[in-house]
Amino acid sequence: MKRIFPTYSADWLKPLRKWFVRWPVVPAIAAAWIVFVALAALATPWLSPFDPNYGSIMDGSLSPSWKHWLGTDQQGRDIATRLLTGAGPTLIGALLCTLLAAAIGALNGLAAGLNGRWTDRISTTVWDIIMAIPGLILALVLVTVLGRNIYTASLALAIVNVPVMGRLVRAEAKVLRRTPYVEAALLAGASNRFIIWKHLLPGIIPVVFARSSLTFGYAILDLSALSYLGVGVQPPAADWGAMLAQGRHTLLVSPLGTICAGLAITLTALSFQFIGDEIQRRWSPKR
Amino acid sequence: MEDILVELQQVTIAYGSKPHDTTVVHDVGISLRKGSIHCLVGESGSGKSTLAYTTAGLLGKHAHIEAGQLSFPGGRALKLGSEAHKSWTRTKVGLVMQDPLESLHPLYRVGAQMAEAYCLADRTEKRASALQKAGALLRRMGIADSDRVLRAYPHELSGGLRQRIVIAIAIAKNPDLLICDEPTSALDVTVQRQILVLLRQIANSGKTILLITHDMGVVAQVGDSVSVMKNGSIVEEQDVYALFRSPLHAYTQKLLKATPRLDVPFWKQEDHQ
Amino acid sequence: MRIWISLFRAVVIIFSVGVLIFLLMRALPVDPLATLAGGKSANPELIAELRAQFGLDQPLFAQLGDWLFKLLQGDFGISIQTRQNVLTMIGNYLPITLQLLLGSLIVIFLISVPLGVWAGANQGGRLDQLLSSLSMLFGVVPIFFSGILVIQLFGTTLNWLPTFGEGEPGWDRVVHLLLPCLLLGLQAGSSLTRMVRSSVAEAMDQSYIRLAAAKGAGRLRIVWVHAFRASWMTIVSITAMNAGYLLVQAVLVEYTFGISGFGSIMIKAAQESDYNVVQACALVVSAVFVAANTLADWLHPWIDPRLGEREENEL
Amino acid sequence: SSTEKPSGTADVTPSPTNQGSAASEQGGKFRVGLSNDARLLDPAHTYDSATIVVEVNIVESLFHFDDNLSLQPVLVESFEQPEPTVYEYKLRKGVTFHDGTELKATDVVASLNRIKNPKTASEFNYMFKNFKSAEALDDYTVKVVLSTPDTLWNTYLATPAGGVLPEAFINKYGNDIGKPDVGVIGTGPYKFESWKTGSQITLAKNAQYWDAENPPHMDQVVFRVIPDDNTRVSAMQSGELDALHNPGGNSIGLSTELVGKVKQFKNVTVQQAETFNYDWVAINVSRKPLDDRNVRVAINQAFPQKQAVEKLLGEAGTPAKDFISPTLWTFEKDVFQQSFDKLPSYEYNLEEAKKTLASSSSPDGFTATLITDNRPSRLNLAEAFSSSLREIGIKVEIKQVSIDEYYTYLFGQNRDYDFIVGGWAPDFPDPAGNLEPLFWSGNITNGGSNRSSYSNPEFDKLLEQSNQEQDLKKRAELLASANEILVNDAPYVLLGRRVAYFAIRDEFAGYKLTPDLYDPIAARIYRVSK
Amino acid sequence: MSIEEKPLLRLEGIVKHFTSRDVKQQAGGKKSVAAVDGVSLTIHRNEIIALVGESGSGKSTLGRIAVGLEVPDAGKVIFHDSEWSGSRKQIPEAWRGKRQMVFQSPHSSLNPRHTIADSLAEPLRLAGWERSRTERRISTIMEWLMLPEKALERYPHQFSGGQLQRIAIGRAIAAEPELIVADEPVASLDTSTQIQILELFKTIRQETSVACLFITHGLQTVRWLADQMAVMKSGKLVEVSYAETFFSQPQHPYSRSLLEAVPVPDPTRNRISGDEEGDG
Ligand SMILES: Nc1ncnc2c1ncn2[C@@H]1O[C@H](COP(=O)(O)OP(=O)(O)OP(=O)(O)O)[C@@H](O)[C@H]1O
Ligand SMILES: Nc1ncnc2c1ncn2[C@@H]1O[C@H](COP(=O)(O)OP(=O)(O)OP(=O)(O)O)[C@@H](O)[C@H]1O
Ligand SMILES: [Mg+2]
Ligand SMILES: [Mg+2]
Repeated sequence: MKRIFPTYSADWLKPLRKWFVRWPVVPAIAAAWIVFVALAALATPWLSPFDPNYGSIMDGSLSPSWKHWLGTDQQGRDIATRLLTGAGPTLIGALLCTLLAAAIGALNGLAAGLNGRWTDRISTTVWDIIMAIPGLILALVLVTVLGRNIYTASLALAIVNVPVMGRLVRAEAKVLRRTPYVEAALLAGASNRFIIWKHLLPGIIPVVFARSSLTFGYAILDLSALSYLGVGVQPPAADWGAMLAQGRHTLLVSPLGTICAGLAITLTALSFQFIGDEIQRRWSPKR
Repeated sequence: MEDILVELQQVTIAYGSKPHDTTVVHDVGISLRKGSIHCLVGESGSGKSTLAYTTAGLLGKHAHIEAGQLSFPGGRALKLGSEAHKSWTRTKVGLVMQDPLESLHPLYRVGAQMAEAYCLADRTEKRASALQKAGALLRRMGIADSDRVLRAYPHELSGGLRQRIVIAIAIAKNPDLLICDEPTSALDVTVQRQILVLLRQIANSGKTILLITHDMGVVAQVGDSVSVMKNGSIVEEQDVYALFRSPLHAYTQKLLKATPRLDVPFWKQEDHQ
Repeated sequence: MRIWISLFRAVVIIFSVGVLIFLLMRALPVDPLATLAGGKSANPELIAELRAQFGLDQPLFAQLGDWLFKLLQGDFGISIQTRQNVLTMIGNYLPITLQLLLGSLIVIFLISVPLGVWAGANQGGRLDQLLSSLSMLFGVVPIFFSGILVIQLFGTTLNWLPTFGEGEPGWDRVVHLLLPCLLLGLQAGSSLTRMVRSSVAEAMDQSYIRLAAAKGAGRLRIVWVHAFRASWMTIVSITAMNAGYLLVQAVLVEYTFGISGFGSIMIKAAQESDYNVVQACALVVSAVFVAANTLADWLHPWIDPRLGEREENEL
Repeated sequence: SSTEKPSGTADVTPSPTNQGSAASEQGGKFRVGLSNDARLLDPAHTYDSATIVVEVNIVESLFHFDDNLSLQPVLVESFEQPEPTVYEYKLRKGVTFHDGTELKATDVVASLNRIKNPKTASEFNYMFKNFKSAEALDDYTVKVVLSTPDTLWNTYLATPAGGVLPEAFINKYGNDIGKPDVGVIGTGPYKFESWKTGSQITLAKNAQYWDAENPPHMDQVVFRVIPDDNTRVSAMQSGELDALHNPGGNSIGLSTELVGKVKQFKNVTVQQAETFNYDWVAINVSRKPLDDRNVRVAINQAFPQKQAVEKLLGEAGTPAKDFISPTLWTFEKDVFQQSFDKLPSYEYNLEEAKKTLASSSSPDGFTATLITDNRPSRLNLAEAFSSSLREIGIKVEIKQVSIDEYYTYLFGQNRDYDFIVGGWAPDFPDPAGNLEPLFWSGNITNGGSNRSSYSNPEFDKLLEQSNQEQDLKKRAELLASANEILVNDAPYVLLGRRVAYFAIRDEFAGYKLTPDLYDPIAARIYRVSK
Repeated sequence: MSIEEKPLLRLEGIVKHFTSRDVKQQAGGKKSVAAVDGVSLTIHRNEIIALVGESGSGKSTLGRIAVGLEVPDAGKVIFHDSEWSGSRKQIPEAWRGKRQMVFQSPHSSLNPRHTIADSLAEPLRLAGWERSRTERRISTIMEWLMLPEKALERYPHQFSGGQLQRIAIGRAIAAEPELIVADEPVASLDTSTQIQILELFKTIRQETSVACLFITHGLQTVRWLADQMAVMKSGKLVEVSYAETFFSQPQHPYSRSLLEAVPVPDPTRNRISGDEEGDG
């Protein structure tokens, strides 16, 4: 009997436990890539003999060699080292943005979808206003005003992304609120908190993950756009977006660094989407 | 027998994926006579719907057919789930699903959905005439304001109306074999009676009907022969008169005994408690 | 009644955006006249004169009031950088971007949506994996990157298509905008592909799909008539939500393909603190956004009749 | 390709009309790729390179600079200077504007007054600070009176500030001149035809051009704006452009690597010319410890200028020692040469730099901020500067800001930075064009471009004297001494001077790139017969 | 069959309209359907009322109003002594957990992400039951519902319609509510299971004196269960009478036609030949 009732407190986590049974190949590779990138970013200071941020102009623009796998940039910094350390700010920035957008958006969306009336009206109007402002400009201004670093950039992009998440969650919450099982819980005396925690939150998780995996990819790109406009990660710190942005002027002639940064961004964004997809698939009922 | 339409043989169906699957229908065989109503009764969860879906070639992706075939008197046999079987079902089999509240498309008008059935059955059919036929069919099923119903979206209609529409869609195809999975469970008895009359008329016109129900009254009213299912197997198959007169299997006896009746004085039924 | 409510809502949103952008632009630690001087020295008298000409010597709220008042008369002011009338500028630049958007929408509807439908109908299968990876790829590859690739391929190596510009109206325009629309559409459509995919996949599990199959509908009909219909709501809402965004997103293709459009002047103006231009552009974006969403709100009950008026937007 | 033909060999003199060659070589379109659109085709506001490239083909000034950067009359036939503050210009006769009216003295007067008029808010207004009045003595004589003598006055008139528009046109359109729907009317070889903002400007041949010896040949000259460098180069490669202009070789031009790519194209010649465009880091001398000369010298010694030019600019740059580049020694070359040889040099030498720093007020190094915007050339210099200063213990924190904020730092009142990266191109080719805006103390605040906050009374005095000095030799000496003081004070770190490029399809000839910003590129272009 | 003096639930003059849009008919026009049209009904403790009637006559709607899931447009809902009408949107706090509903459609009435155990435990948890008691209660319920204990670990999609319906009933009765509205709870069960479930209702009533509003089409099955019969037609109650009276002397013509149409489980009698005209 005990075996059957072990998870009253957080029983909606149950699907998680079955995960390790059958990891499909593609999401597994995606996860491996992200782990690799994260570890590489952490370990590069110990593994690489080169300083990612400062080089000597004398070693500038070297071609790839055994010493410098991808060559050096004009500043004489090892491109491979920069690429690996650049993963740090990029991942942190995009993850932070995604998490913030997901958390704020989901909570706000739930509140709007569940309470209706004024919470709903005010939330949707505020979302509409945010969405009606060109996102990049809003982010640009926010970052400039709040201070230029990866955290404010993530926050600003998160704010830009909240409305979409909020709308999706709100719509889902409105549907879920009307399902008989939620009505049954209401009749049984469930509080709003209970309903949210037990029925709505698990119900919106697929939506949240689906959206978040998209947000992540776009966050990397948007961060690089902010870098390009001069308000992203501050030099000489490396991040992929900035590397990509800087390399675009010489794309036709020396594309190696740019291609690598672009490839890293693309692969990581894709990986997150595959993982998000898998989570969504596994979380959905009726398998 | 000359008048047999099809025969289901050795049907075995399991749910779930291979190592962990559970067999819910074991080695079941049913023969369906042309122009008759064959009733399938049984315990809830015994696999009736599963069998119905299998026959109609519409088993969901969670289930798989372990074995089974459909054979025709002429010697032709189709492996269940095979392409040949599916193309046969597409034209010759109609299905009324168990859950009428959810089986209509929520975003199309009822009229469009019914017209589609006509048009798919007969590619030369024009939409306007299909709509007319649909209206006529609804009226025949006891729906007086068929125009309003045809224009309505499913969510605007009560469960009973929707159930009748689902039945109408299955009939519209003019199938040789009509499978009805509890077609009247959401209907009040007067409407149920109309539906049953309709089914009877369809059967009389030479079609075959497989009627899944748990109402022994319905079985008695329209059934010609009955199969009783329990735990995924058919425990008894008999002519309807014979079944009611002398049920063989213990479960059938229990079933009949448990059936409440209005025509018998109240106190005489006390014993089945 | 609904008309008035949506109109009121639209006005509230556009007005708020205007005021917000106005204040945000001025919250930046930037002097637009410094940019104007553009790296040359200017004497104090000149700067004072310019400040007066552009009304920047007024107190903040006087400027705001003045701007709003002139707006009501249809006067968007003049650009600090080019001294051109902002309304004329937008009139010059907006059409080409709208054409770009139209082209991208066509790409979205002809490529991205079908991609999503196919993937959703085959969820979990090989085709699904291939199609969804492909659409994700289009979504995350930066346009200046893919742009230069296609320009090099089709423009210089094969010499089939022009490398830049928007061409003359007519067929020439179509040829010029082919690649930009394709890239923009594929990028903007990638999220839609995923949304459509999951909504179609969900629909494929519903019992009405089984009913359709029971009616004898073929696979194509089931997917395209029955399952696809369930994703219309998603398509309309997402497209409407992205309408304003797309207008700005267009800057990437505009820049890469040397098309002078709305996105470019907006970003350029933002970089140069060209107040009036940024404000006017923001108003245009918000107006497009609000218009698209109002339209979508109006369409919703037609797309999903289950949404009674009770549910949707009282305000 | 470029190896077969040395750059800049295209000959100007044998014009096809003079030789009477086939008429088929006449006419046609000449398409030039630009990275930026013009702002306003009004000579009063023609101060940015993109606008200049277009504008000078339409509106001519009273003077111009020849290939050696010496001043030559254009619309003026001759002039006299009865007093140091009075000029009398005799105008060329028979010059017509594009609207058919003849150039008269009143047009010149109106044009000059227009620049001076504060309502015009011309960026060239500062050149007219000594301008008092202009007067038409007769149809072809203009008298200009200055308030104080100004040696550079005629030089100013060779910039667009000296551009002449018809008086009626000025009166009619005022501040609307140069807008796309109004355009501009001048006396130049091409007339304004249409302007699709952000995308293309079309000029048409002026058949009535006054200079019969050098008539325009092309029917149309089209300037196409393509902001993306890669796309612009691709368009050149695919044959959709006939020329790529890289005005002044400044940061909006092509990167060195891309120029290398263009050089490889078949049938394309890349011309190049030295300019007086500088890349440099300004040191804010009003800040501690940068007010200490030793600190500044140490910084200069710690910066490997040669290597940096080689890596960051490559062929496109030459190291520079001071702000008076040899190209600007347009008069009294010897004086400048002598002074130049005497200048102290802060050769790259880390040991020396450490020693110098040790003797300074801040021997253990310090932390400082550097402002840059996001343009690659600036960013590169900023990063190279920052890494080299680390070697002597100076930590430079880079603050990368958006372009508009960058300019706000450059021209704002408070100059809240220690270093700022920048480029500089003077408005006119004269040593004073660099020294005065950048280092004259009056330009520290209020929109001035003295980004080093440099203020040295002695330097200021020499500079002011040089501006009034009529004698060229004396003037050269004054400028040279001012420069010596400046170099000695070292309020900046110089990277180098840019080389400008001009790529042109071999079907065209008639233009040779010079350091002169105001040379109309389309004026003599013609199609060569194959 | 004792009827207490004080009613548990009183519905007075309940009216409920639904608006739906008919796009084609009149552009943007609305039409209003009176799903429930002035219905008054009283339910006492320990009483089982069977609500029968035409499909689409508003039975489900009335049931939803009785438990407070739908707000009536007019009329009063009085539970115990406290009154609730359309003006307040939230169900009164004191009413929570005292009423339960078994929904008409079994497939959507259980959360697809919860195991059966979770679903059954939910009302108990909300009522503050402690764990061991909850587990015991759930075991009992599973026995009552005749479902194997190992079904507890499974998810709703793994059950047949009838099984789901039973689980939904189990959830409704689990926390011993005072009123249960059951919307066709046994429609999808086979007869013998039906009888057992109905027996279950009887047992529960004896144990907890719960009141029950039983919406059904199966007249014969409620015959011996219901104390009172209520008949609805087109949104109105056309007859409310004691069960015995109803089955012996139905008052309203519609009631009579209902009784006549009930199929008799005897193939020798009342068999449909197909010759009769199929209209009603
Ligand atoms: N997706 C599934 N996975 C696992 N088991 C399933 C699945 N669907 C149904 N079953 C099981 O298969 C058995 C047969 O189900 P089916 O729906 O055919 O029963 P039924 O006879 O129609 O019952 P009812 O009369 O209640 O509708 C049931 O025991 C059910 O639990
Ligand atoms: N949400 C709704 N929107 C519009 N009309 C509705 C809605 N819900 C119910 N109705 C309408 O109200 C009427 C009563 O519906 P209700 O579901 O209460 O009937 P019922 O008696 O339960 O029928 P059945 O026995 O078929 O379930 C029907 O005509 C139905 O179409
Ligand atoms: Mg079933
Ligand atoms: Mg109902």
